[in-house]
Amino acid sequence: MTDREASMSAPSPAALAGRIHVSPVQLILPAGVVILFTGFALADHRVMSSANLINILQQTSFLFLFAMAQTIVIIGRGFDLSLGPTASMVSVGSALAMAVLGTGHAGEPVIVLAGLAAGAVLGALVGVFNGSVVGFLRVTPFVVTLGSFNIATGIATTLSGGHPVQGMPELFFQLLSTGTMLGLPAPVVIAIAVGLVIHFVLRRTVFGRGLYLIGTNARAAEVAGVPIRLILMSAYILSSVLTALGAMILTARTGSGEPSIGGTLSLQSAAAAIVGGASFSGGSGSAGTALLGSLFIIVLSNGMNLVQISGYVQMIVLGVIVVAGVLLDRLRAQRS
Amino acid sequence: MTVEEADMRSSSRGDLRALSRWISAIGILPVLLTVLILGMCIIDPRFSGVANVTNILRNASVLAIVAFGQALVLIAGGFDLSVGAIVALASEIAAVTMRWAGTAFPEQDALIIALGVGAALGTGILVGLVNGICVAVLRISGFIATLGSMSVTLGIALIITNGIPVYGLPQSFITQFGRARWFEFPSAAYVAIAILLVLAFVQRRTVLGRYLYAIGGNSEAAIVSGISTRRYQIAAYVISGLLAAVTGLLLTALVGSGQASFGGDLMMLQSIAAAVIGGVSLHGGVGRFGMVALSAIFLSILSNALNLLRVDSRIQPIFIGVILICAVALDEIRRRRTVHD
Amino acid sequence: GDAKWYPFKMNDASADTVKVVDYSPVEKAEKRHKICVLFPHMKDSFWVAVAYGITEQSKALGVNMNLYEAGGYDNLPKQLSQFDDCVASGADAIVIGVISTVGVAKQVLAAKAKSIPVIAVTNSFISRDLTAGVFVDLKSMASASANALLASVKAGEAANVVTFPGPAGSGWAETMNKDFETVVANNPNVKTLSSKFGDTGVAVQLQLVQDALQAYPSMNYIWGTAPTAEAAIGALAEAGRSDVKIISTYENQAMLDALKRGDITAFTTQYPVIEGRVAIDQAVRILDKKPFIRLVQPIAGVIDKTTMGKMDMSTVLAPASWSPVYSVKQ
Amino acid sequence: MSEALVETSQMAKEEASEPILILRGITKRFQGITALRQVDFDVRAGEVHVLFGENGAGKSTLINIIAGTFQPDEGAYRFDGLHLSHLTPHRARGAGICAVFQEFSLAPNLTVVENLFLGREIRRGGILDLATMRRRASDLIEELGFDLELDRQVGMLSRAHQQMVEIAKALLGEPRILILDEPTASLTEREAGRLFELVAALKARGVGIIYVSHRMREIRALADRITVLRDGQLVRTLEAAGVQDADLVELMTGRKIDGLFPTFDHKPGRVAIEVQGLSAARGAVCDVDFVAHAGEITGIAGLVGCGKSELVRAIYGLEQIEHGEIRLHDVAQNTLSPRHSLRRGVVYFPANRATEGLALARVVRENASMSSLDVREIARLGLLDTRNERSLVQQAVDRLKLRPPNLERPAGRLSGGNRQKVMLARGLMRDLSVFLFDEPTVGIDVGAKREVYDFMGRLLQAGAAVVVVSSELPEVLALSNRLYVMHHGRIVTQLEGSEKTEQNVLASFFRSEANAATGAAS
Ligand SMILES: Nc1ncnc2c1ncn2[C@@H]1O[C@H](COP(=O)(O)OP(=O)(O)OP(=O)(O)O)[C@@H](O)[C@H]1O
Ligand SMILES: Nc1ncnc2c1ncn2[C@@H]1O[C@H](COP(=O)(O)OP(=O)(O)OP(=O)(O)O)[C@@H](O)[C@H]1O
Ligand SMILES: [Mg+2]
Ligand SMILES: [Mg+2]
Repeated sequence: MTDREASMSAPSPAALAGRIHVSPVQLILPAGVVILFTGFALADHRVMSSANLINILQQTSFLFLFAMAQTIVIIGRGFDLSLGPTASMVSVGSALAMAVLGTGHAGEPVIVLAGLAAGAVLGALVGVFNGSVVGFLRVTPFVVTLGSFNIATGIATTLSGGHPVQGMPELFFQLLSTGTMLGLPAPVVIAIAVGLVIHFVLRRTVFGRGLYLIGTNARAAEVAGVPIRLILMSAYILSSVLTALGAMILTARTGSGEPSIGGTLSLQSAAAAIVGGASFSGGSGSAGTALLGSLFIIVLSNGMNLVQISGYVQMIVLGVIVVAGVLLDRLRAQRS
Repeated sequence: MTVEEADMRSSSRGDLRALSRWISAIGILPVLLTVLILGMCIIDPRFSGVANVTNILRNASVLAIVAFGQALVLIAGGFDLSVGAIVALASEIAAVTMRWAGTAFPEQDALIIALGVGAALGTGILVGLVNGICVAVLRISGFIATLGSMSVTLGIALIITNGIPVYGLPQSFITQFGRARWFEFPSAAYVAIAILLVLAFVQRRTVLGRYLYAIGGNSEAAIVSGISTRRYQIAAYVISGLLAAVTGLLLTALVGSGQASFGGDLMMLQSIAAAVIGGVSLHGGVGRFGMVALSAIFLSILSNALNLLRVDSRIQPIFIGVILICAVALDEIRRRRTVHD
Repeated sequence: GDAKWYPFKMNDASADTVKVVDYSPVEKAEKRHKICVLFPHMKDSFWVAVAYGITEQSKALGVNMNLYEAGGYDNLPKQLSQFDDCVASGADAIVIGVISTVGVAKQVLAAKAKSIPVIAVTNSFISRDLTAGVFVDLKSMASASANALLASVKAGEAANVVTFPGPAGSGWAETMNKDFETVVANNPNVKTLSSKFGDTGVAVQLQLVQDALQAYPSMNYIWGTAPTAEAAIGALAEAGRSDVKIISTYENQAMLDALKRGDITAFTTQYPVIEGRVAIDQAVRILDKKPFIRLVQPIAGVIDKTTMGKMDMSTVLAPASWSPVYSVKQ
Repeated sequence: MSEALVETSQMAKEEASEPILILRGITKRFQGITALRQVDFDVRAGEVHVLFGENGAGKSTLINIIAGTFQPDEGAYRFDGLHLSHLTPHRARGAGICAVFQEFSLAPNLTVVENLFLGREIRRGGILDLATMRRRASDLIEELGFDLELDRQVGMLSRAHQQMVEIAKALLGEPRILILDEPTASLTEREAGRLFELVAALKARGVGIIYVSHRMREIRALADRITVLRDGQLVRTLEAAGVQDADLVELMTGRKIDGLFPTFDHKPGRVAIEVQGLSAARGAVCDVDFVAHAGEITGIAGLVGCGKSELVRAIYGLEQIEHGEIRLHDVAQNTLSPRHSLRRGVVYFPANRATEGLALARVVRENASMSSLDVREIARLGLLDTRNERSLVQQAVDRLKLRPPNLERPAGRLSGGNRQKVMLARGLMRDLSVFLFDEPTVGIDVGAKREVYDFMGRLLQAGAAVVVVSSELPEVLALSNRLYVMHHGRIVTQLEGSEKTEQNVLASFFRSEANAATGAAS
């Protein structure tokens, strides 16, 4: 927030009422997810099959990770446009690291560890870059991440030469994709674990508290001695590391480092975050809202695929239902 | 203190302050732009060739027109993700209408073109209206509303033609408008300049302009001051839709066919980038159209320059990213210096 | 689909040595199988042509077909989800035009475990787990178009080529570009000045071509995607450069029209409609446990002024009046 | 005064006998709260009708209903003999109801002139008539005697200057009813004086004036009638003549409060803050020497824009320092930032609660513990101990008598005084020895003021150094042991004991004003 915005005159009570967030988590969206799901299940019995339930969970777990990454930044009144290309870059980078080590004599665990580390470091680097330019130079997050969007895209395509990178050890796939635990696929288990950690971090740490305060009123937080630069920096790093994790799970799912895997993830993750109930005006959103938004979008598109709504009609239905869902949510929030 | 005294005081501190204020009003962008242009002229004589300048101007104009609409919505405190989709749909609607009109009224090019242009502009206005109503009346956040309408609009555009280009435009539409040069300058530049002049006038001398700034700055204050904010918010989205449709028409006339590929994320991202680099605040209330035009030119020249300098096209994004951040960061630092003059 | 398209000369590449066969489909499927078809997108006449082949052959053989498109080449995760959705919805076989050559390998393996046959169509996909495939060898496409370019270079003429292979990071663009460069390297008069990667939209390509015209004044050959060619026609006309020749690496309706007008020199084709037809036929043969060829490759064809008249265009593109069908129910 | 104003005043005089505005049985509910319950209220032409009540009593709500910003849930509204329903701000302004809102109705990104005419632009043929608007604006500003530059962006102005813009904006219409909701909250005597003259002039021309203030002196000086609200209900409407302050306060709070200002027992001890030759905040503070001792209240007074806020902000680390030295407890400070200051036991309570003080959408608990997130009782190794946090905050707000004492309520849903208390609660959450208050009582009611003063008294007893910056002269005079007077960024006098009188403060302004004038002339 620039000084100019900080000195905006005080909001009237009416404005406050609008801004104070009646958490939509308890409201209509969960009901929307359930209604959608039941509707699809009635239309086609295969929606309820255990294979499809696992399928939904698995698809949700990817989007959930990215949506959480986006939510963290949005809570601090930012926006991460570079999320998608970062995912591409991490996918290629970690795959390359493993492929290169794989040609030597290193054991599988070492290779996988190196790959994971490479991915996490690449992600963290993007986070440090975004975080320091946003936190210290105070450039609008949109522009900063538009810049790193381009940079990461360039690096991803240059590193890979445009070709998918292969040659990862089997252990990598087991760990992040094919393995199961309690009957749940690895990505789902990881997503649940990470979701719980992020929930804890946002609710119970100084970092999380500070992030919400910064998102709500950065100037007030600064005056009250909250270390805003440090927290913003950490938020971008955490966000990018989550993105990197999601990207590596996707890499394990595809079996190759893909320079175009990030594609539309930036926008999709933002959509999931906002549909779930985070707001670009900052200070609201949580792991729960990210989950809700991801689930809503995945159930919708999975259902449409299964009941065989054709390609471009799906786009129209998706657009209308997302807007309608959010609208109903706001109406309920207003009335109570 | 009398008025004269006030005048005297301000003029006595005058000269120095006027200079610093002039620089602060103008910003870093024109400086960078000048450096870029001069540098390119020295390094590569082809840069200033007629054909190259025409290309740059044309690309910049097309980008500037969508960015103007985007800027207007941003100034009013909104967000328009649907511009790319509108460009695509308008292009297809124009082409489909002209193809149909071409069979219904053969040889009457003026009528055919008028129908096509009307249909395309109508499409833009309609989508803008839907966006505006969602945001202003139903109070859905601009991001979600236009994300939804983007999906719907693009879906319709693809259903109409399955993304297959639509041909059969009257030749005169292409040769005398799309690819035409009037007094050495591409037609698109005239359209962009006309729109810029109109918007600058709207911003300075009409209530519409003033109210959009007020709404973006503090919508509660605008309401309390007796402004019917809904009407003006809707107007912003409608104008943005209209300008996106104009862009669609220009591209259609340039390429000679209606294409769904005009839309998509690229156009949307670029329009926001051009607006924001031109100093439009994503939080509303701040921005000048002249600067948006400059920033569109800047972005166009940048990618043209990288191509002329034969930079590997896979590395180009890295350059663009770094330059973008530097430009805006420098501007931010300058602004912080001058805020408390 | 009235005209009988078979027998069609194609390569059988299942074994190490490629041999030419006359491909003919079965008459009718034994059961009304459910076939799931996955496309990267349906945003150009190329994929519409494949869809046309798939739809017509499904009707002809009497099978159910459902088609999903992922919305573009940058939507790999979506295609993976659609693959899973297909498996979940109980498809008997899956026909897939892959977004990434190896990106769906895991999914294919999973399908194999459930004994759902997977047939790759149009986009090259080499994998042990794949049941069957029909796609052209990108190398042969690249060399066909490279040879078309070489053929149009007059003796003693210096050919300066700028290539516009397609989006960076797509894999196929890079592959074709490399193969093209290897082939044209045989002729010392032909020089590749530069490669300009970019999305396959006309507006993007137009900007690239315009800039290339400035950056490389000596350029007299443009080799690139169909949208490149489409954009280049206008750009060249405007720049008054009638000396520049255009060769397109693949086919669409615009290329056909442009060739008729003489705006481009040649384009190559992999007979997308036939690919679609063969893919469905392969799926039916596999499900009916009939003999099938594991890997069928269309023989890349060059279409120029001389060959255009002799060719049955319904093997290359869908009829202009046809609009895509996302599901065929029997 | 503009011709239009004169015209309206003549019209108003003809019907002066009867109230021009009558409200009957007004009820207004907000999500679960009843802000107003069956309130009757009227305004006559040519009177000043004061609305009086505690924070959250419903004064602003009533005003918002009159101005058309809120729709009442029940009740009738007559203006000028006409029944009005579904009033909008637009129609209210058209009818001549003009308001100076407590939370300003200004667009921060527009200039002063643009804001003055917002929603009421003068147009010729659909095009803005910039020259006429400019002329009328500068006439009005001059008449008001405000020191405002027409082309400044409003967001860049201090709160006091924004207040002036808000006042001018309301007067620019042709008011028949003028509503002033705490118009002097951040003004000093001088600006307030000009405003009162103007109010008197408008009154003489038959404009009905509704006035809200927590400053007893103003009420005494201006009021013709006083309506007291308590908890959204009408307590009484009474004639102002002969009413005692104490009675009013009792009506308002339902209890007796003896004396507005407590008497403190100052025991100046060690030097806590020592400032030498400080120039800061881009010239707003110029070569200042300043000392504050533990155990005493040090006051800083001065006109709007004199740099008094900037001085304490510089000490806290919020302003850029050009040169000079700041010593805290005899240690020279070289890095100054809010974090460092808090660690060294210095806390600052900003004047503008909405922009710098509170994160309004967050709950009371989070706002109160905001500046103590590095304290071991609350967070260890970066992990919050929420149970401990809750009990510490609870203790703090209990001592300040927060109402309602609910820690999980968003701060934005509290009344002004209670918001102030939430902010002050920060001072009780960690070990602190220096307290810098900037306008500690802006916009809070008499009862809450008293609680804030008592809070200062307790700090004083505990041996803390307290610095109070205030534009309300009686307040700093009564509270402080020593008083610094600032003018144009410099300290012009230091008053102590019996020297500490209003006359002396005002005299010091004029002396330095005169000095400046002669200095400029020579
Ligand atoms: N928009 C709103 N939404 C919810 N509650 C509100 C809103 N506006 C006011 N309130 C509540 O209504 C009550 C009356 O508020 P109001 O602002 O009218 O008080 P006030 O008398 O003006 O107080 P102050 O002296 O602090 O200005 C308070 O309890 C307040 O919290
Ligand atoms: N004549 C003026 N016109 C407009 N703005 C002014 C004028 N004089 C000062 N200002 C603005 O006011 C700011 C400083 O005033 P400010 O009111 O904050 O000082 P202060 O001493 O803290 O006064 P107070 O505590 O009474 O508000 C400056 O940053 C300047 O922008
Ligand atoms: Mg109030
Ligand atoms: Mg102040």
